[in-house]
Amino acid sequence: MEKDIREDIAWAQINKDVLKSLESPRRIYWVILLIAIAMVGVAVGCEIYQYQTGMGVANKNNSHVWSLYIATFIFWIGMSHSGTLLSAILHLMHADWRKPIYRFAEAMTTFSLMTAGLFVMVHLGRLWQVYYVMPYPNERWAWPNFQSPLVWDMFAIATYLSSSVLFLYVGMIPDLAICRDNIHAGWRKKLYTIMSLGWEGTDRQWRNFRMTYLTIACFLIPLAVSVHSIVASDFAMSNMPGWHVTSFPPYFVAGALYSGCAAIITLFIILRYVFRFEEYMTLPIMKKLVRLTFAIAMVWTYLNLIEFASVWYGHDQTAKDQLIFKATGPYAPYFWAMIFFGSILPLMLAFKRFQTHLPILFVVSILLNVGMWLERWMIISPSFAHGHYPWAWDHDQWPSLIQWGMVFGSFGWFTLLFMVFCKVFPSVSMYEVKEMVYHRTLAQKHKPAVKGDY
Amino acid sequence: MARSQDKDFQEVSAMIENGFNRRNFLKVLGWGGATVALSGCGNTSVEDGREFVTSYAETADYIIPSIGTYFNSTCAQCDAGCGIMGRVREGRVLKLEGNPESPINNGKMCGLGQAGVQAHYNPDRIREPLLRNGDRGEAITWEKALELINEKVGSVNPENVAFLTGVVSGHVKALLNNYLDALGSGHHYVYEAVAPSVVRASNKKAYGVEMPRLSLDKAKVIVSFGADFLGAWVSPVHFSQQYARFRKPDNGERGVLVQVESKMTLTGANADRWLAIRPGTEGILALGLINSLAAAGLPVSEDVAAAVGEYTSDRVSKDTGVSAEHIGKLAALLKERSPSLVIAGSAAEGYAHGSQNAAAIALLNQVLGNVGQTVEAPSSVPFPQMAPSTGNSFALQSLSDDMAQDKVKVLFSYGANPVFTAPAFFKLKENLKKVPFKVVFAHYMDETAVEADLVLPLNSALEDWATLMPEYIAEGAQLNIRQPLMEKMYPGTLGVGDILLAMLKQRRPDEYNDYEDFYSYLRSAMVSNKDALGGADEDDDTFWETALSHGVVKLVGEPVDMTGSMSAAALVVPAPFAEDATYPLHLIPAVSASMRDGRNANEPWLQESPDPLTTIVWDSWVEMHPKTAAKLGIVEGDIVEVASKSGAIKAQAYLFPGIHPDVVSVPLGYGHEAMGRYAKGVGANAFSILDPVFDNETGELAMHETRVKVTKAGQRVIIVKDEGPAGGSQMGRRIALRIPSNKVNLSEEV
Amino acid sequence: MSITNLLENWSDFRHQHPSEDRPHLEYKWAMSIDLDSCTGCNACSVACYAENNLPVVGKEKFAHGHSHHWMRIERYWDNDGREFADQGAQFLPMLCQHCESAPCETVCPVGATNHTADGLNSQVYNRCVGSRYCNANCPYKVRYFNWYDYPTTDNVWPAPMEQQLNPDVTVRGKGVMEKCTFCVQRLTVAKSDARTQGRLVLDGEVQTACQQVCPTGAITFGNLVDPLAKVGKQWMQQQVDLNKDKQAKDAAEEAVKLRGYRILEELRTYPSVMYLEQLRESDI
Amino acid sequence: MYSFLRLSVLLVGLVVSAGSYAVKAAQPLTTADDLGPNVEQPFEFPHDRHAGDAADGGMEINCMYCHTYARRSIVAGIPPVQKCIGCHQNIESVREAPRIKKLFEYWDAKKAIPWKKVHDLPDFVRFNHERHIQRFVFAQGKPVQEACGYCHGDVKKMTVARRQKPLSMGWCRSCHMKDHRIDATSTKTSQGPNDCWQCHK
Repeated sequence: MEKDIREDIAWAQINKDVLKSLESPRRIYWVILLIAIAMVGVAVGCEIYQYQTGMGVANKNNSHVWSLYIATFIFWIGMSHSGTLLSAILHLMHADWRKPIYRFAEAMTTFSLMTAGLFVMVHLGRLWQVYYVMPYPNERWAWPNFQSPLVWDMFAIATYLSSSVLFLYVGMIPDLAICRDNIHAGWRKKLYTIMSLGWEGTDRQWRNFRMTYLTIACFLIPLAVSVHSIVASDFAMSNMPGWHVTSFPPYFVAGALYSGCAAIITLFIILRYVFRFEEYMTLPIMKKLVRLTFAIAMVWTYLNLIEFASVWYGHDQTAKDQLIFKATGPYAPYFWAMIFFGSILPLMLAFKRFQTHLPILFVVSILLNVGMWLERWMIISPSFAHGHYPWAWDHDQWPSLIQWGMVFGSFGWFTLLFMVFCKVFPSVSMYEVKEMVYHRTLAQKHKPAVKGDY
Repeated sequence: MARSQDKDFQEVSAMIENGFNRRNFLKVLGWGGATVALSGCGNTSVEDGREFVTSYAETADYIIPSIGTYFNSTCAQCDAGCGIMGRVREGRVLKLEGNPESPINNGKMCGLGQAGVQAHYNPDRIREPLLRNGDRGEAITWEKALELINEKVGSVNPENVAFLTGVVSGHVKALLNNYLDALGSGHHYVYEAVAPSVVRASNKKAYGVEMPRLSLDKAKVIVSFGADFLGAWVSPVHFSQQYARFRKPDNGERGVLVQVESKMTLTGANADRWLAIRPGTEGILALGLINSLAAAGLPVSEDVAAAVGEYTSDRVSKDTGVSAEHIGKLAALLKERSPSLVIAGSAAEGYAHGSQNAAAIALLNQVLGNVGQTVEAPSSVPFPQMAPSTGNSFALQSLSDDMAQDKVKVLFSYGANPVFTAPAFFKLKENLKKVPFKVVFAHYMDETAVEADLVLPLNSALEDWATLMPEYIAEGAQLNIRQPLMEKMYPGTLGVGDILLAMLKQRRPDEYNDYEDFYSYLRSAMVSNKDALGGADEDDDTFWETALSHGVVKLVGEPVDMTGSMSAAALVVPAPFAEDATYPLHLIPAVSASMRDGRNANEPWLQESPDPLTTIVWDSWVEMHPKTAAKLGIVEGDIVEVASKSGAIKAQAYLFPGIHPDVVSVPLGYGHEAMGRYAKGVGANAFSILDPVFDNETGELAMHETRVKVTKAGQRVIIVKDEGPAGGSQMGRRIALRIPSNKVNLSEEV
Repeated sequence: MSITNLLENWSDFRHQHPSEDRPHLEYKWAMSIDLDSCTGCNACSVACYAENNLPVVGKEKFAHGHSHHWMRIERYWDNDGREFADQGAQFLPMLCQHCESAPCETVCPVGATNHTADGLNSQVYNRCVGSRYCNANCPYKVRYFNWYDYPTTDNVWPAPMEQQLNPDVTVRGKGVMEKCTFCVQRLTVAKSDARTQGRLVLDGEVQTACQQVCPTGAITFGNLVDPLAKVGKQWMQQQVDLNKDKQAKDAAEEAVKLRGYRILEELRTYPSVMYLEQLRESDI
Repeated sequence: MYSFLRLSVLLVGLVVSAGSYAVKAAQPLTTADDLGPNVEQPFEFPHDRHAGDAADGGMEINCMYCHTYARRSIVAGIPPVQKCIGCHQNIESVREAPRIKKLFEYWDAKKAIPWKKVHDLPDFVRFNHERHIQRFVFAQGKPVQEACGYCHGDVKKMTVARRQKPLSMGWCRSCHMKDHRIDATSTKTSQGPNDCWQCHK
C-alpha cells in the first residue's frame, strides 16, 4: 500500500520545511491576505450602517424576523466541528494519517467559532445590551432566562470556543519549543519563548503532555456534539412548522461534520500550494480525507431524507404544507440546489479518479459548502415565509445587500484569521509528523521490506 | 379608566360649584413649567436635574399631575356630530373617547374620529393669516386681514359677495346668516362633495322629511341598496350600535342584512347575502320585489300593483343580474319577517334616474308597512335658525356658473375644499380666477387655500368654541357643544366664530361690539335661552357649566308628521344602461370610511389604517372583478389608466370578488396636490374624472353615472397592503370561523 | 443578587402553565371578540395607535412588512369557487392572545417577556435585546419589532405631534420587540385605585382602548377570576376552558350549539382571547 | 519545569477573586449614601427649615402638606406657588429674605417656578407614590418622614433636596423582596410585587 508520507525524510528536514512556512510563503499568500482584509472592510461598513439605522436595513420583517445572519451562524458553527473530528476523534482512533493536517483543522475550528460568535452579535437588535444575556450578578438583580435555547447557545459556544483554543494551544507546545530553538531574535523569539512554557522535552513533560492532550481530546468530543445539538434545539424547541423535529440534532451534527470536512479539503489544497507542503499534505492523505467526506455526505443525505419522510408521513399538515412550499415555492431553486450540491454532487467523490484530482476537488469541496450553506438558509427563510398563520405569510422577502455584505465579509474575516495563524504558527504538527516517520523506520527494522515500498 | 372618568366628572362638577371660569381653566391647564419629553428607551439610567417638574402658579383641586381629566366636546371629523370626550393631561389632549352622554354615539367612536387629535397636532397647520403676494402667501396680522375684508366687502355690491361653506349649524350658522343679512346678500352656497342629497329629496317626497329616523334595531330584515351605513353613510357610529342590537337582540332573533350594490361596501361585507346588481338597476329590483311580494299575497294598493305589474321576476332578474331564485328568497323573507327596513344609499341615488331609484325603494318601504315602524319621524328642532343647512353638489355648480359670469367679486370659503372635490368639467379653478378677492378659512394649505388671495387660519376643533346640530337626529333633537380641550397651539389662529363675529362687528357694531369674543357671545346666547335649553330652574353659571361638562344639550321637540306626497303611478324607472363600446365599464367612486371626501387625508393614522376590504394603505387603487381583469389581461398590481370622457387617472389594479364585472371602483379622497406632507401626492383623485351627468329631478351630480375604459399603463407594482401572499384564504386552518345562524341559539348567550 | 438566591427562587424563573398549575388569585385578564358583531371598521386599530404610541411607518416601510398595528383587522373570503363573495367577508381582529402558555416567553434569552400574576404576557422594552426569538416562536405573529428608530432618526412624530404621545406608555426605540399589552397602563391604574379602596377591580371599571371605542361592542374584556365579569360568563356559557387545549364540547358527538373558540388552540398555547364565530343566515 | 502548575494556580486565583468581587458588588446598596448631583434650582428651598425637627429649628411640616399629590397620584408633585404664598403672606418675619422675595416675584408675575426633577427615574419606569404612601403610611402606619425617607433620604436635613439612594432596580427589588407588615397591628406580612409590569411600562 502507498504511504501517507515519504518515510525517509530526516527530522531536521521536517523542521526546516515547516519553519520555512513561517518565513516565506508564495506571493499568493499576500494577495489572499489583502482580499480578506478588503472583505472584512465591507462587513464592517455594513455593520456600522445597520447599527446606526436599525435592523430594518437588513430587510427582514415582522413575520420573517430571522434570515441570513442566523443561517450563516449555523454554517460557521458547523464548520468548526471538523477540527475536533480530525484532531480528537481520529486521535483516539490512532488514525495516523490525520497527523500532518489536524493542526490547521483545529485552527479552523477556533476561527470559525469566532466568526459564528460575531453573527449572534450582528443579529441582535440592541447589540449594545448584549451583556443582558450573560448570567452575572448585577445591580438589576435580573438573570437571563435559563429556559431559552439562545442562552444555552451562549454557554455552549463559549465553552466550546475556550476549550478548542486550549486544545489547539496545548497541542502546539512542543512545536512552539522547536520554533523557539530555531529562531534567534525578534518578537517571534519572545512570543515562542513565552508560549512554549519552558518546554524542554523531558520524559516527565512528555508524559504530562500526552495525558493532558488526551484528556482535553476526550472532553472535547462530547462537547462538539452537544454544541451543535444545542444549536439544533434553537429550532427543534420552537413551534415553527418544520422545525420541531426530533431528528434535528443528529441532522445538524452530521451537516456540521460534512461542511467541516469539505472545508478541510479546500484549505488542504490551498495550504499545500501556498506553503509548499506537498511533502506532508500528500495525495494519499487527501484520498482518505475525501473518502471520509463521502461517507459523512451519505449520512447527511440519509438524515435529510429521514427528516423529509417524517414530515411527509407525519400528521402535522402545516409542516407538510411547508415542505411542499419549500420544494415548489419561490425558494424552490435554492432548495433543489441544496439537494444537488449536498447529496448528488458528493457521489463524484466515490470515484478514484477524482479522489486525488486536486483542481476538481477544490471546486467540488467549495460547491459542497455552498450546498451546506443553502441547507441552513433553507431551514430559516422558507419556514418564516410560510408559518402557522397564513395572514402573516411573506413570500417575497429577500435579504438586503447589507445582509449579503455581512455574510460575504465573514468569509474574509475567517480567511484573515486563518492565514495570519498559518504564518505565525506551524500549521503542520512537526512532532507528530516525526512520529509517523519514526514508526515507519522502526517497522523497517523488524519486517522485510515489501515490494514497492519506496 | 372608567373610574378616573367618574373621579374627573366629580371634579368637573366641583369646578362647576365654584363657578370656575373656563378660560382660567385653560390657563391653569396650560404649559406651566411642564415640558413634554419624548419618553423612550433612550434614558436608561437615573438622571437628575435634567427635566422639569410639572408646576403651576395657581391650580384647581381637580387637576392632579399624571391623572387625566376628561372634557366633553363634539367631533369635527365628519358631519355626524358624535360627542367626544378628550383626555387632558398636563395641559395637552392625549386621546379622544366617545362621550357616553351623546345619544348619537353613546361613548363609542370610529377610527376617523379617533384621528381628530392628529388634525389638532398636525405639523402642516397654517399658523397665521396669509395674504397672496404673487404666487406665495406672506404672513399678516389679523387686524390687517379683517381690515382688508372690510374694505373689499365694502367696495362691492352685496349681490356679488358669496359664501361657500360645508354643512353649518348652531350659532356659527346664526352668525353667518346675520352677516349675510347685514350685507344684504343671499348668496350662501352649502356644498357637500359626498352627500345623500337625492335621497333627502326623495325622502322629503315619500315621508315628508329629509332624514327620517331609521331604527335598524327594530327591523328583522334590512335590505340596503348600497347604503354603507356601517362605513361612511350619514351617521355610521350610531348605525353601527343599532346594527349590533339588530344582529343580537335580547330575544335572540338575529336580524338578516341583505345588501344590494354593484361594489361591495363595508356594510356589504357584513351582509348575510350580498347581491351584485347591474349598476343603476336598483329601482327595477325594488319594483320587482314589490311585484313578487304582491304575487305572494302582500296587500298592495291598485296603483302600486299597476305600476309594478310588468316587473316580473324573470324580467327583473334579466335586467338586474340578480338571480330569480334570490329575488324569490328575498321577497319571501321580507314577507314573513316584519317589520323590515329598506334603505336607499349612494349606490342607488348616484344616477341620472337616481330620484326614481330612491322613490322606488321608498315605495317598497311603504308597501312593506315599514313607515312608522322602522322608518320613524325625527323630532322637530326648536331653533330652526340653528338647524343644520345641508349641502349638495348642485350648490357648487351654481356657484361655479355665477363665478363664470363674473357675478362673484368677493368669495368666502369655509369647511369645503371645492378645488379638490369638484370634477374637472366644473372648470372650478379657472372660474375661481375670475373672482377678484377670495378668502379661504382653512386648517391646511389645501387645494382651495392655495388659490386664495387671503387665507385665514382656523383653530383646530379641539381649540374651538361652537355649537352644532347634527343632521341625523338620533333620539330627541340635541345641541352639541364644541369647546376647547386645551390652550391654542398657535396664537395666530382663530375660531370661525370669532372671525365671523369680528366681521359682523364691522357691519353691525352696535349689536355686536359688547361681545368681547365668540365665547362671550355663545355664552350669553345660550344663557339667555336657557329656559328653552332645559335650564329654566338653574342660575346662569350652573346652567352653562353643566352644559359644558355634558357637552350636549338635549332639546325638547315633538315628532314631525310624516305624510308623503308620492304617487306610485308617476313612478317610472328606466331600463338598464345600454352597452357602451368605447367606455364599457361603470366607474363607482367609493367613499371609504376613513377618507370620505378627502378632508382628513393629512392624518397619518388614517392613511396607514388599511382599507377594510382591500387592506391597501397609503395609495388609491382600482377595484375590478377577476373576470374583468382576465378579459383585459390585467393582474394585481398593474398600473392601469381609468379614462372617462372627462379625464383619466392612473392607479394600481386590485382584483376583488366583491364587485360586479361591469364595474370598476376607485376610492375618493386620495390624490391631493396640496394640503400637507401626509396627503400630498398619495394616490389619484377620482373626483376629477367624473362625467357631467346629473340627476334629472334634483340636478345633483350623478356620481355613479361615469362610464370609463380601463387600459394597462405598462408598469406593475407590488401593492402595499396588509394582506399577505395567502390573500384572503385561511389555507384550511381554523382561524376565522363562520356557521349558519340556525345552528346557534343567541338568546342563551351572555 | 447571589447565586444562592437564584437557586432558592429557581421556580420563579420557570413559568408554570397553564394556570391550573398556579391559579390566578385576584385577576386573570381575558377577552372575547364576537366576530358576528365585528364589522371590520378599523376603529379599534386606530384607537390602539392613539393609546399605545404606535408609530406610523409610512408606505415604503409598510411595504417591507414593518407595520406596527398591535390590533390588526384581517379580512378573509370564503367564496370558494363562487363568482362573488356573496356572503360578505370574514373580519378578524387579531391581537396578542396573551397565551397562558406563551411560546414567546420560554425562548426569550433575557426574560424580557414574562407571564404576570394577572395572566398577562408582559413585554419589558428596556430589557429586550432584540433577538426576535419570541416573534419566531409566536404562531399568531402578533409581535412587532422596531426595525428603525421611529422617535428620533425616523421622526414619525414631527413637532408638535409628539405632544399627543401617551405619557403612561414608553415610546419604543429601535431594536426592541413590542406587542399588544391589553392596555396594561389602564389596568395598573384601575388596580391601584381598587387596592387603595381595599377592593378588587369591578367589571366594566377598566376598558381596553379597542373595547372602549368599538362601535358594535364586539369586544368584551375583563377579569376571568371575577364571577360577575361578563367575559367570564361568556367563556363559561360557551364552554371554553382556559386550561384545555381540546374543549370538551368539540369532542361531543352531536354538535353543541355554541360558537366560542380559540385560534390555533391545538398548539397548546392556551390563549386568553376567545372568539365567537361569525353567523350567516341560512334562509337567504 | 513546574510552569504548568504555576500557570494553573495563577488562573484559578484570578477566577476566584474576580467572581467573589462580582458577587459582593452586586449586593443591594440599601445603605449606601451615593449622593446624586447637586441640582441647580431656581432658588434654594430650605427643606430643613420646613420639615426639620423642632430641635434643629425646623417646623416639622408633614411632607404631604406640600407634596400633596403623593397619596393620590403616581407623582408626588410640587405645590403651586399659590400654596407657598398661602402661608408666607402672613409670615412677616422673613418677608424680606432674598429667597422669599424671589418667591413673591414669581407670584406677582403669576409664573410657575421651574423646579428641576431631583429624583428622575428612567422613562420606562413607573413608580407609583400613591401605592407606597397608602401601603406604608396609611395601612402600616409608618411615620411619613420615615416612609418618604426610605427612598428620598434624610430630606429634613437638606436645604435643596438631593438624591441619596441609588434608585437602581436591584435596590428597589431588595425592598420588594422583604416582608412588610400589612398593617400597624397584625403580624401578617406581604412582599412587594415581582411582576415586570408593576414597575416597567
